[in-house]
Amino acid sequence: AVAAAGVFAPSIARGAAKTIKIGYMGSLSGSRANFGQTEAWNIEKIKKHVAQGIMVNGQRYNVEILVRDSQSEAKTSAAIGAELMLRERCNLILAQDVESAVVNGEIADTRGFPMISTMSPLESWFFPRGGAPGKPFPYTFHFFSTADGVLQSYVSMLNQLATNKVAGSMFLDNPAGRAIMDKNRGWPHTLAQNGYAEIAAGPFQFSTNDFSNQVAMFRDGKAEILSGFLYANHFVPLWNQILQSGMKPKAVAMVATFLFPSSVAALKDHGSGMLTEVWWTPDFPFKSSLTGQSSAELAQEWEAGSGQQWTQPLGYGHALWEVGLAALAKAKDPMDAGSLRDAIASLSVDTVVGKVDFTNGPFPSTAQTQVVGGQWNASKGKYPYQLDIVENSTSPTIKTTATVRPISYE
Amino acid sequence: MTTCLEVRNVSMRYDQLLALSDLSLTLNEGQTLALVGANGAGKSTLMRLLCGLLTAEKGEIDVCQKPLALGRPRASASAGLALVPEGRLLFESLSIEENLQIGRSQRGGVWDLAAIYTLFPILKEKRKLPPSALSGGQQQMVAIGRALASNPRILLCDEISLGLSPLVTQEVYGVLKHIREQGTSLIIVDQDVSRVTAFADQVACMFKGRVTLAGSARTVTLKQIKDSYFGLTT
Amino acid sequence: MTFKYANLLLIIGFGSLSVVSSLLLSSGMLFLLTEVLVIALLAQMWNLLAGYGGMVSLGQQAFVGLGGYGLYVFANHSGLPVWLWIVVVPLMVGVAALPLGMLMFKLKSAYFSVGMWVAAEILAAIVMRTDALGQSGGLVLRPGGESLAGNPERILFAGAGLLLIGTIVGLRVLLNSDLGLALLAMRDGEEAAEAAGVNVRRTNLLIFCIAAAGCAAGGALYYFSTLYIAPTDAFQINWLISMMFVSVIGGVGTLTGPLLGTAVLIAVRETCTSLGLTGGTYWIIMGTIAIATLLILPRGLWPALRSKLHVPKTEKEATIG
Amino acid sequence: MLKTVGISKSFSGVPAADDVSLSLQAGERVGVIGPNGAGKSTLLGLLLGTVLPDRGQILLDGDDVTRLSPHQRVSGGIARAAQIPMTFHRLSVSDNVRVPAVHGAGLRGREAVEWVDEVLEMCGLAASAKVAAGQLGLLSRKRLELAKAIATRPKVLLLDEVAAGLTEPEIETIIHMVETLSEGRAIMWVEHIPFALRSVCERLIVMDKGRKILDGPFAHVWDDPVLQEIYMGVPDDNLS
Amino acid sequence: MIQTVAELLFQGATLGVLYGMIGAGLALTFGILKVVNLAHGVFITIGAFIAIWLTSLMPTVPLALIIVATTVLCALLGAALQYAVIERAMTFRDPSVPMMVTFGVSVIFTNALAQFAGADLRSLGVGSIAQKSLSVGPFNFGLFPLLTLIFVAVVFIAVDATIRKTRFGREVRALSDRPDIAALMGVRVRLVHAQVAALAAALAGVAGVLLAMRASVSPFSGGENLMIAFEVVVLGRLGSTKGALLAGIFLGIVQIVSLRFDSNAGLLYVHLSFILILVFWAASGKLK
Ligand SMILES: Nc1ncnc2c1ncn2[C@@H]1O[C@H](COP(=O)(O)OP(=O)(O)OP(=O)(O)O)[C@@H](O)[C@H]1O
Ligand SMILES: Nc1ncnc2c1ncn2[C@@H]1O[C@H](COP(=O)(O)OP(=O)(O)OP(=O)(O)O)[C@@H](O)[C@H]1O
Ligand SMILES: [Mg+2]
Ligand SMILES: [Mg+2]
Repeated sequence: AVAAAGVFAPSIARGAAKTIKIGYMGSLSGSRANFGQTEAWNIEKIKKHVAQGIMVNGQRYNVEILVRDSQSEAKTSAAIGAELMLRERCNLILAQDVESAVVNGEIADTRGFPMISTMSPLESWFFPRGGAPGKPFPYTFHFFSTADGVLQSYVSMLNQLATNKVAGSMFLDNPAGRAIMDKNRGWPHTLAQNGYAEIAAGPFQFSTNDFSNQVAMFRDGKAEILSGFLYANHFVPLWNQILQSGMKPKAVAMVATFLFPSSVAALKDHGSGMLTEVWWTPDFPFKSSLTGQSSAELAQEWEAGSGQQWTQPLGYGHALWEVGLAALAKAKDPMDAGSLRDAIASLSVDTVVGKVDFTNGPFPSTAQTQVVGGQWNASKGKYPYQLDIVENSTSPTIKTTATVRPISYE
Repeated sequence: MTTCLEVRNVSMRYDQLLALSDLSLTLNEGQTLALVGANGAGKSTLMRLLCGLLTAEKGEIDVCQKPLALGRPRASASAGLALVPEGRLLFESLSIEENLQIGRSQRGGVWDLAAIYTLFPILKEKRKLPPSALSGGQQQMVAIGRALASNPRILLCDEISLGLSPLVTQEVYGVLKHIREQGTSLIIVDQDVSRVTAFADQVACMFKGRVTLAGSARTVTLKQIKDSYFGLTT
Repeated sequence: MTFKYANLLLIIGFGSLSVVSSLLLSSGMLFLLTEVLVIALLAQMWNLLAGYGGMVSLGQQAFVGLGGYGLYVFANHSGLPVWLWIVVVPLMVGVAALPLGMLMFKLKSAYFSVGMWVAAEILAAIVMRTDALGQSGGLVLRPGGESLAGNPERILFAGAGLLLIGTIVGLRVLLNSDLGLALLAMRDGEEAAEAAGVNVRRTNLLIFCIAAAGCAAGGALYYFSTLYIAPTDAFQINWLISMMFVSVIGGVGTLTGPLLGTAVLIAVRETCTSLGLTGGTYWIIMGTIAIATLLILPRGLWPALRSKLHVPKTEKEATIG
Repeated sequence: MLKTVGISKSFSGVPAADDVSLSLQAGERVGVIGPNGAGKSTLLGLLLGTVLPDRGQILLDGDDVTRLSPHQRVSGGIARAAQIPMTFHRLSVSDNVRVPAVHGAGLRGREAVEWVDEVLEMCGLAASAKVAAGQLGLLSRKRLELAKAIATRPKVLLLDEVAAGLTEPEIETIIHMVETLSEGRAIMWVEHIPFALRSVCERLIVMDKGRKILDGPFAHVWDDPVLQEIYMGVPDDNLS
Repeated sequence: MIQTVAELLFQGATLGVLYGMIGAGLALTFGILKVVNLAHGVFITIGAFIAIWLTSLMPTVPLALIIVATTVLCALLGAALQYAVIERAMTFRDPSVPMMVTFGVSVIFTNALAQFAGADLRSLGVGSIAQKSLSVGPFNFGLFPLLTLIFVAVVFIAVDATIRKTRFGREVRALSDRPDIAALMGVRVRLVHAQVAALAAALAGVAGVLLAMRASVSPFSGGENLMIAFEVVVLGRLGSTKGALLAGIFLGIVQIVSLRFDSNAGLLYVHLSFILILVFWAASGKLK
């Protein structure tokens, strides 16, 4: 009977007051949990910020935040999405997790629930959603860098190294990997344009437990660059097999692999020299539109509070709320889906990750943010490795902190 | 003569069905008991109970004047009971020799491998083979040998000749005779009543879970036995 | 005759209940309840196969996925109404299951179970690699290329409700027929049934195809409500776990059991959600309940409850024993 | 009625049926004996179709049934009571018999119910009609196995050691039953109890090592020295 | 050409013995306890995670000790589970009861593991030895896979000898044929069951450690490993340890060769070859 009450009485009690409901979906647990590691902390911070409500067009609104964990699973994403939209009737949906955004996007569009998502290249949101050029989605929006931007910064890092310009490539078979593997827009295209030869080992399944074929291909092709897309957990066995084969790559340019300090630490003493794309670091010269904190201050506050090293999603997790709250503030009637949608579509806001501008994204309904290149180096500080910005060709406002060097094997 | 097995007022049921009701029975050292009775009378149930494969609802069993823990196959085995089960039930993944060896794990005694092989020379020849390679009668020999290997005080043989050709049955009885001569007590269940009563010292006749007739094999007549089959005697 | 009467009552009673509630409840609630009905339906199908047919399949999630994908592919690429496909696709999957069944029935007991699992895995891998099916990126439901307007969940819920009732009544009739007798006999010994004149192969295949079609119907209904389908989701083993746990808890080999089990599942899930527990905790609790049921009341809650409440047995049962 | 032409079957190289040819006529009662492992059960399995022959042909009323599955042969009129009873342990005794009555004999409705009752009565199982077959003892299960075979209304009835383990009075009942049943049917009875066969069968087949070594009128075969040697052993005073 | 083939075979064989190891424990439970242990896969994962946890707890302890400790812990877990849960499930006549129970166990363990250790893929760092290689003429072999190969071979020979030659092995086999009669022969049924379960779990644990050293495991890789284990056991003809090893090597080579032609195959061709062989066997009457 207790449970039945839970099923059949969804929040009838809180109708009357003017309360904006924001539904949040994120991968707080499960296989993408490290993307959500900083999220609880971010949300607490925002909750404090909006505790007194927000002012829109001179009127005060209460803000209620409903947080749901996608558990990094599509089925759970569908369930929590339906709950936030159809059951709780949230005014705005924020999705930190691209899978949640893709799974629930069509419902949001057909039922008219404005949704903003981030933390994955625009292509990996736009194409699986069934997007087409020149045709914006009615209610759903996404901001992040493009896959192309990420790849440009990788290639410009490689250009600074003396190599034989032969890159072995391999890609985890998931939407993000497929986006980066794309012949016409992705890594093969970028490599060719910049005069690199590609030894393409193609996609591989998540369940793959042996990379000897890829390794043999790379070795036989004399690749000095290891590139592609995979998450850190596949890298350790791959790296073992690479070294067993006698190869000594000069550069590892793997998208997504070394986003997190923990991934570098997993290589024990061999983590130094790994390259990564950089969406955000404490060195970014931007400020939060909500708290006025600089990037460095945000990172410091996190490290002090949690005792853990900052990670890149910290900035984007914060920026997601900046964008959401800015859209609400701009809307004629924040409780009305149509006017909130119009507000987002015309939104341009300076956040802690830089400018988010939905008016001229590379694809409809998107806003492109900046990306630079970084390299992990051994640190003398509190944590074993530090991330240095070594490439800023597409975003010169972000200053480099070091220069690229090849991996050393002494 | 000492009693080596005494069953007192044992009752046992399967769900609702009373398979043994207040059954009592004694067997003397070195003697052979022929246990006869109609189909479903409870003979196999009694055998399985003695071996601890079933447990009784009430009643006691003494082996050599010592009480036997019921429902515990290992207790029955160490008390000196061994069963040649209905339908042989050999271990298919063990060789013949291993089938015999496994019986030995209980206690030592005269019946070691060599003795069994002397008794059944054919088994020695086939000792490396699996039971499935043997004929029905040879399998029955293995079953007997396996039971003997534990050097039982009392050997229980259920449906000893079921499915055996007359020739093989004859051989098996020859072996039983040999075993009896070694001083082992026997309880034999066999569908061939005349043959088993002719072989035994004592006869017990079961009907619906109780013993309706018991006595010396020499005094009990076939007529009496036939009557007790249908519950005419009490 | 009282039996037919009971069936009629079931149809009218629950049928009108599902229609009425589809008009009264909110769309979020309907979304949730549709999933509940789908799980109940899937559990009935698994139970038909495993409980009555003795074929413990570990690969039923394949049909859920096929149902979902079938709906998306046919609805997206044809001008015909999506509602038509939701009826036709399960039938197509049922027919397509025939060759798979013929293959799988060469395997017995545990081989069959695992063989089905492997087959499901192979299917999922193939879907995942097929360009036309969106590979790992999945598909969006856009019937005839257009986004779906309106509130389909009312019709979906009513449809799922009616389908479930239809299924239960259908199964009752089936199990009381001569075919049902054959099914129960086969469970105790296929060779024996064959020797008694039962066409074991045909009966098995029929049941297999019915269960496949039923699971596909569940998949089509569920993924209709989500408007998006991905291979890692549609073919996931959690579908199977739900079916199995629900049947085991309620009572394998009974028709009422899976319904009772679904009630338990939903109660646990909503309690977990309201307490803010993670999905992992939910599965741990369900697993524990399922194991405890198997060990304490191996026949499941319903047979135990029924004899406690002195409800007479009105359905053919094939409980564990 | 039923005819085999040179059927053979071997299990991993060991022949269990070796070039067996025989034929059965309606109304005939044939006994089959032979040492353990001679291939008697295998022969019955071949006839029913649970065992498929490596070579040879089986004809039922002139039609080739060699490749038909058991249920098809059952519909065609062959039935077997197996040596190791194959009953449906979770079904009641009457449902056990109902299965072959419905699916084997093809009966429906009242007709089926009446036939089931009749068969149960005939086999002395009427009292335990409601009991689950799994609860029966070995020998009751054997009786149920026989009932199931009869319930298919076969033209050819194959019996595999249906009397084994029964006591003499019980065997008498079986003998009587077989005599009643044999009207218009062919019966083939494998048994190790010679006196049972002797009182029923007019013909006797002897098998050894998969081969049919003797086949002829009962008394004639019975006295054959080969049979005495391989099967009977020393004359047994209890039996003759 | 020769070099490629030699390397393929070497990689296939070293992966294959790992597969064999993954199947070995299941061969015991399936062949001897007659339990379709669906929790076997998660035991492998647990073994891997215990080893990972132990090394992170005591980074200085040598690997061999970690393996021993993991094995012991897994064995205890296996025995405990057998005693507490599976033994009871085995008393039901229906073999699907233990199967469903172990399925429940695997769901519980998988999710519990994901809760405690996170859902990530993890691997066990063994330091620079994992990266050493050996050159024989033109061929290049990983030292670590070679050591695994030898280690697994030794384990297999030991297990095989235990089952075939010792009294324990005899009892185990007798028990698997006819538990009640074996009890009558003085075999301690529950004890031997628990011992077998412990041995099986220990083998699973070792397989998990080896897997975590060569590749990576996540709490959710149990299903995959269970499937591999099953394929190994079935192709290796039930309960035979030698068969399991050969089947493992076969599947390992299929895996490596198929990946050469289609790097995105995952386990697809392993599964396909399994199903095809099975159906072929069934058609030619090799499965009863
Ligand atoms: N497992 C069981 N469950 C329920 N009832 C059983 C079980 N085993 C035997 N019975 C019943 O118990 C009674 C005694 O059976 P038992 O097997 O002991 O008889 P028996 O004298 O050995 O007969 P038989 O000549 O058939 O071997 C029978 O009525 C039988 O139906
Ligand atoms: N399925 C099987 N697999 C392997 N061998 C078999 C199989 N069935 C029977 N055999 C073998 O075939 C031979 C004949 O067996 P069959 O059962 O026909 O003998 P039988 O004459 O009925 O003997 P019995 O009088 O002991 O019942 C035996 O050697 C037996 O071991
Ligand atoms: Mg008996
Ligand atoms: Mg026979």
